[in-house]
Amino acid sequence: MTVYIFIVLAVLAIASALAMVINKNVVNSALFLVLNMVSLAGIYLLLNAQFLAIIQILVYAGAIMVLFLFVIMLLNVEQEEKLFDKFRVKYFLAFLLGVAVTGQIFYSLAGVTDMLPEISDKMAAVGTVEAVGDVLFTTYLLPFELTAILLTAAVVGALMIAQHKIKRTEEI
Amino acid sequence: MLEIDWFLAVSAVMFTIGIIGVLIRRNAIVIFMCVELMLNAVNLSLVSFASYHGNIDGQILVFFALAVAAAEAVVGLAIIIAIYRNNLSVDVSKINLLRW
Amino acid sequence: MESATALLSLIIALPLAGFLINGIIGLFVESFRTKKQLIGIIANTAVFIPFVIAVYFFMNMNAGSEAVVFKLFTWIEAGSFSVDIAYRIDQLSIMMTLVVTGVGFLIHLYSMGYMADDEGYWKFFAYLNLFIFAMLNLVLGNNLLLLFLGWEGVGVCSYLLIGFWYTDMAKSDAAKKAFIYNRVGDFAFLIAMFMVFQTVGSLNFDAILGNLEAFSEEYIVAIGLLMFVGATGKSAQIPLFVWLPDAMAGPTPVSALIHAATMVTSGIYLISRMSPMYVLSPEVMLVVAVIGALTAIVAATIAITQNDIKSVLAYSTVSQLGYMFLALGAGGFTAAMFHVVTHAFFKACLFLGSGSVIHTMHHVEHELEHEGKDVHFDPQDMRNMGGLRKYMPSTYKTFLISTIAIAGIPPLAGFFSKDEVLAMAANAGAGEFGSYMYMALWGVGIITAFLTAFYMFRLTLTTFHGEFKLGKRFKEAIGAEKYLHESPATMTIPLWTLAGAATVGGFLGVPNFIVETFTHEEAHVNLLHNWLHHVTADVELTLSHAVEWGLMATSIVIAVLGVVVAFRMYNNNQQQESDAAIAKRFGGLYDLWKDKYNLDEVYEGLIVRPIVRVSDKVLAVFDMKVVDGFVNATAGTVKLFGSLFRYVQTGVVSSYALAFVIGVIVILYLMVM
Amino acid sequence: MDYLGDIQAFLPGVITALAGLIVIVIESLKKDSSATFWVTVLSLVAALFFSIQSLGTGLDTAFSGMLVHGGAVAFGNVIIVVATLFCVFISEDYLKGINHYYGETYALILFATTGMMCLAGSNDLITLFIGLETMSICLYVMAGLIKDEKSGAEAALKYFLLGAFSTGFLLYGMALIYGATGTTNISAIGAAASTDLLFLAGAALLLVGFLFKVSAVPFHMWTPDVYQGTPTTLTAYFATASKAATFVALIMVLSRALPVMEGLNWQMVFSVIAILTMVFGNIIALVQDNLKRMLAYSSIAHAGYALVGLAAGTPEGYSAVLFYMFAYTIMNIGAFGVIAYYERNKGMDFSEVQNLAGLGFKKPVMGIALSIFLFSLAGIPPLVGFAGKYYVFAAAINAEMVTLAVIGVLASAASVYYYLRVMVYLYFREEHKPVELFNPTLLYKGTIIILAILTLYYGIEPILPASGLMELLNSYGNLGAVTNVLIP
Repeated sequence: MTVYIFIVLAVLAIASALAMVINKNVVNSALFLVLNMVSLAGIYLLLNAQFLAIIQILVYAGAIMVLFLFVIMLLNVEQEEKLFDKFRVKYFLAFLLGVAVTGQIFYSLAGVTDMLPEISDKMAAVGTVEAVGDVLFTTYLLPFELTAILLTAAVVGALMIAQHKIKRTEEI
Repeated sequence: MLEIDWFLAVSAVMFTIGIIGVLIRRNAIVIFMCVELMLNAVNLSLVSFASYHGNIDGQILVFFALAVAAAEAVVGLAIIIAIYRNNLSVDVSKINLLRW
Repeated sequence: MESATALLSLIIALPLAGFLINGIIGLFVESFRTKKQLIGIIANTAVFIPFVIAVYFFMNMNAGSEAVVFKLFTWIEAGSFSVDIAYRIDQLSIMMTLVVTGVGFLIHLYSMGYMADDEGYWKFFAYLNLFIFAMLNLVLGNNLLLLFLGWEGVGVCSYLLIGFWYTDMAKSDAAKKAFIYNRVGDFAFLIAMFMVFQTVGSLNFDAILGNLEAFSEEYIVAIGLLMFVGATGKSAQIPLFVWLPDAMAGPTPVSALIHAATMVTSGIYLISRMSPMYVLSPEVMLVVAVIGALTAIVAATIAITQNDIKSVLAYSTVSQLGYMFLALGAGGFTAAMFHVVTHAFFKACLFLGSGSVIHTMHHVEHELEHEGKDVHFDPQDMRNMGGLRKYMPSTYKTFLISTIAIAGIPPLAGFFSKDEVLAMAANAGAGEFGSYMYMALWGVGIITAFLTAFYMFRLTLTTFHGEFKLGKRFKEAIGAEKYLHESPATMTIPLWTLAGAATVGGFLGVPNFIVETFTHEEAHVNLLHNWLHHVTADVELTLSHAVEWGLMATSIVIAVLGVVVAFRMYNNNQQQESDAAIAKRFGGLYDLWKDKYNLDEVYEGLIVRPIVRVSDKVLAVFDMKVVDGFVNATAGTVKLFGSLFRYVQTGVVSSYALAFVIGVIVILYLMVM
Repeated sequence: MDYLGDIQAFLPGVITALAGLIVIVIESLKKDSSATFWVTVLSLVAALFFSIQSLGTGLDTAFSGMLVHGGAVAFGNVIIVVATLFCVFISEDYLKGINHYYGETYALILFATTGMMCLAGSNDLITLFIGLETMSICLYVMAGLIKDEKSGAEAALKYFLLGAFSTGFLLYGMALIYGATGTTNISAIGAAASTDLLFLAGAALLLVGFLFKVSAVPFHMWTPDVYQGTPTTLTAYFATASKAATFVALIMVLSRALPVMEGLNWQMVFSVIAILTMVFGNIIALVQDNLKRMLAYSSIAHAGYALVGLAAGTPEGYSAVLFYMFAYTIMNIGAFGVIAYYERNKGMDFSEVQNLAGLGFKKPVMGIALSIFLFSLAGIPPLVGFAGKYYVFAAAINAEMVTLAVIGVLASAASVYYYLRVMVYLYFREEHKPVELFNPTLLYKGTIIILAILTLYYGIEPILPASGLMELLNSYGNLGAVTNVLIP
């Protein structure tokens, strides 16, 4: 049963990723990305990572992508009409490089199965909100606090850049 | 039971699609979405490794990656807005004032 | 030892201090710049005291003294590798120090008069002191790195001083040219240094020359050739000599100090210093000798055709440097150093004399302008001169003495040194060392000796004898003779001192055989040889006395012949007719000489222009201006690549990402595969 | 858990983070108050004080193994804080001068500094990631500070898109390493290091992320564009502090997580990249007329020299790189500082080298300082740049990488050309038209003079036999041992 669920989710994830890249309409692209993220959340559940599955939907699909859509609507971005209207060397080159990278990664992934045969039993207990919360506030305190700084900086920075204010100080 | 290879393979393919997207798309927002796709692909790898190793470090890394992605989204979209204000376009092939 | 170290550091530190004082105060305090007396005294003292100290050191040494190394501090220390700021006083370096500080002082003194009206007086003296500092590092340094620093330092100073009047475009181009041609040589030197370090693990002279067996044969050849390439750059030999004549754009004292007496001889010093290594490889020695002889004759033939007084002297310098390399290649390191010393005397004197003449001619031009006559002429062109001996007796006499000296008429300095050089060449041809090739080189040397005597007297006679020709060439200038005057004492005193040295300097190296023939005992009257033979690895002179007498007689005859021919052709205002006669006689050959063998054009046509043309074509596509400003072969090529590569930077993010992904693939490949 | 001890271990970072928050508060209460500047300076001075205090201490962990402190990390912190402090000094005046003075900039600088210190001291891939991202996000914003001009926004966009792109690779590398070893702790990774393909691929992608940040060829393309579009004094910050932090982190990762062993061939990677970086950086710099672009390519080339030291893979090489970063920081901030000064003058675009003609004598202090910095960048003794290059190349030679060192020396010899070119314009060319240069503020001038003095002083100090600095750096030398830091 899990195998079938996985196949469906995996196909969905890859298909939506592809659709996102080749779609001319930016809004559609964004929606495909949402679909991709939701299917990933499903895969996370298969891997016993419940906490992350929820976060994935809440933060990524829910918050980040809404922000994307909001900006797309705000800027009223034009469609990329010229995409794929004719063959370009660039596309071929990009495809070739992509194949090369995938090939190398696949090559180096060989043999992982023997190393990690199956999902660990411990996982059912480890992936819960409780377990994650526990380590976040003890072992991972420093990165956690630093993330707070990071987010503050991001918000302050975004305000600085996006705000439309031009100041006049005295001329030198 | 599913072997880890399958998860990693899905992740690698998604990562590559992200790369190709960055290379061929010209809309800055879409390029950024492709980057988000790459990050998601990596997250999948991390989660699957964590599950098969049976320790939580990988999941924590994903958690932080999510936070970083959120922060990047905020800043990135702000920058894209600034670009749009200046150029009235988000087509990166037209944004090449600084070069050579 | 303590006090000696202190004294030695004074030798090095004083010129630096002079540079700093004049440079820094001059830069910040504008009122200081006009206190020329003070500036001059500071600069002169900064060179004179080191000279006195050097004399003191010299007095306390004898031919057998071991080299003394003064280590001031460790400069670099990293694992097994350390470089000290250490100076080495031995017979060779003290001799060079005496020349540098002695001749340097005289030229400083001369500059006080020569540059008196120049706005950049303070800058000029600051640079001169800096030059002396760098040159002392070059000759006194105890390791190759320190030598190289000095080497680079003198290059920079030379660059600064050639372009001293940088408002003049041609002069700043000449400075660049000198700089670039020198860099070519420096690269070679740098590589040689690396190879030495790789083999011995040290750059100290003792360590290198004491470990010669550590070098493989190929390394000896390679290092020898690379160092020689370095020397051809600095000492203006074929194929890198074209910068030196252009370098005459600088003020005349600079030409005398840097481009005649000191800097250009540093290549000879380097090879003498490394002589124990050079003698191990006859092939390299032959290369050195051939290049030297070729340079000597090529430059001498060009010198015949020149009309610019400094230009003649410049080619003459190149030619004499060629002699020195011929001597080096023949194993006569002492002979080469001997010629360095005597050449420093008479060539410095000649340059200063020409400076004195140019000074006066400038004055004439200035006064004519004052009269309201619009006359513009080249104050360096000897066709405008003539008859100057009446007006400038001191300059004339000293110039004449030096001319006789360089022409090789006994018993003046040039005769002895040139004779020794030629004797060494013949020795290499006939003796145990070397090959018959050297006999041919000796022949080239003899022809050059004739040419030298000829063109030097052509110069002297045209300039000082006959009558003043300016009035003939420019109507407005009739009667301009009254403005000709002798230069002030600060300029004539150095002239006389140098002329004196040029007269007696030859007795430093009287050949042993002259005495031996009469006493039938082994004689040691060649003071310089006695002095240096511990340091340099001279080849034994094995010629018989009869042959040596013969050689000497030949060179005297040749020199006298040159003088006589020059007198017949140039004594009485016949310069133009005689030049025309020579041109007719030699036809195309003369044109070739006059065009300086077209070397500038060859370089331009072979390297520079094709690069420009190709890059023009390539870059026209991109609508960009090409290689701007500095047009030269090396920088041109590199800049071409730069110009091409910069277009990779398209400004579009996608292409940046493309390069990024290619990088990822490469790194993954390197790591994983 | 010993929170107090942990905080003490990361005290400079904590101080700067808190100061950043205070700056935001002040800024929201009163716009453009001078208090922001002084809070920033005071906090940085305090951070510098505590960093210097921990200079001599040994390497130790804190925050349950998330962080290391002391040792080379302490030295890294000193470089970062010094760079930040000098950049703040020159930014105050400059940003006001170009009408882009925002109090929040200081908050961003302080947050970025915190991130850098976290990055330099990371003992866990997670800390490393967060530190790197904190730094990067602040830098993206700063790159876009001149947001109302096309160039500013463009610089930010390019930096951001490529930065995020490289983050993807960095994270993938971390994922693969985690997959291969089952841990994210750097010391533990070192202990579990193997020549599994998975581990190798992970290491490769991790290095890609780092190489992007230090702008090594071919990941350098963003550098010139970003440096050109960013306000010049902040460019100085980008070029020095962030690079120093990344290099220190790189040293810590290489020396502890990637032991030199058969089949783990990262030294070769660094050799290849170093050669590419030195050659391309210098060659393209030769043809640049814009000073900021020229310095950008020069900074690419300098990253190449530092990579030579890493390629050596020896303790000596690591100490050399630490010193190099220090040297590079001082002279580069100085160079950017003087150029920022010239650029602000009215009348012409003084970031074009041709327009500097004849300005050298006008404000002698600035002219001489720029000459010193450029000579130092060119590696001419006895300035700090020479000492830096010397130690790096010496390390390579001692590690039997002579070719690499020779290429480095040749490349650096070629670089003399474009540094000297600036000097030729400054001193040997006539002015195009008479311009009046304004008088820099005392703070600005003082900063430049201090930097020039440091350039001279540290050119001589490290080569003296009893050099305190080199002794200190050499004592860090053995940070390479994996066992040095206990695995928690």
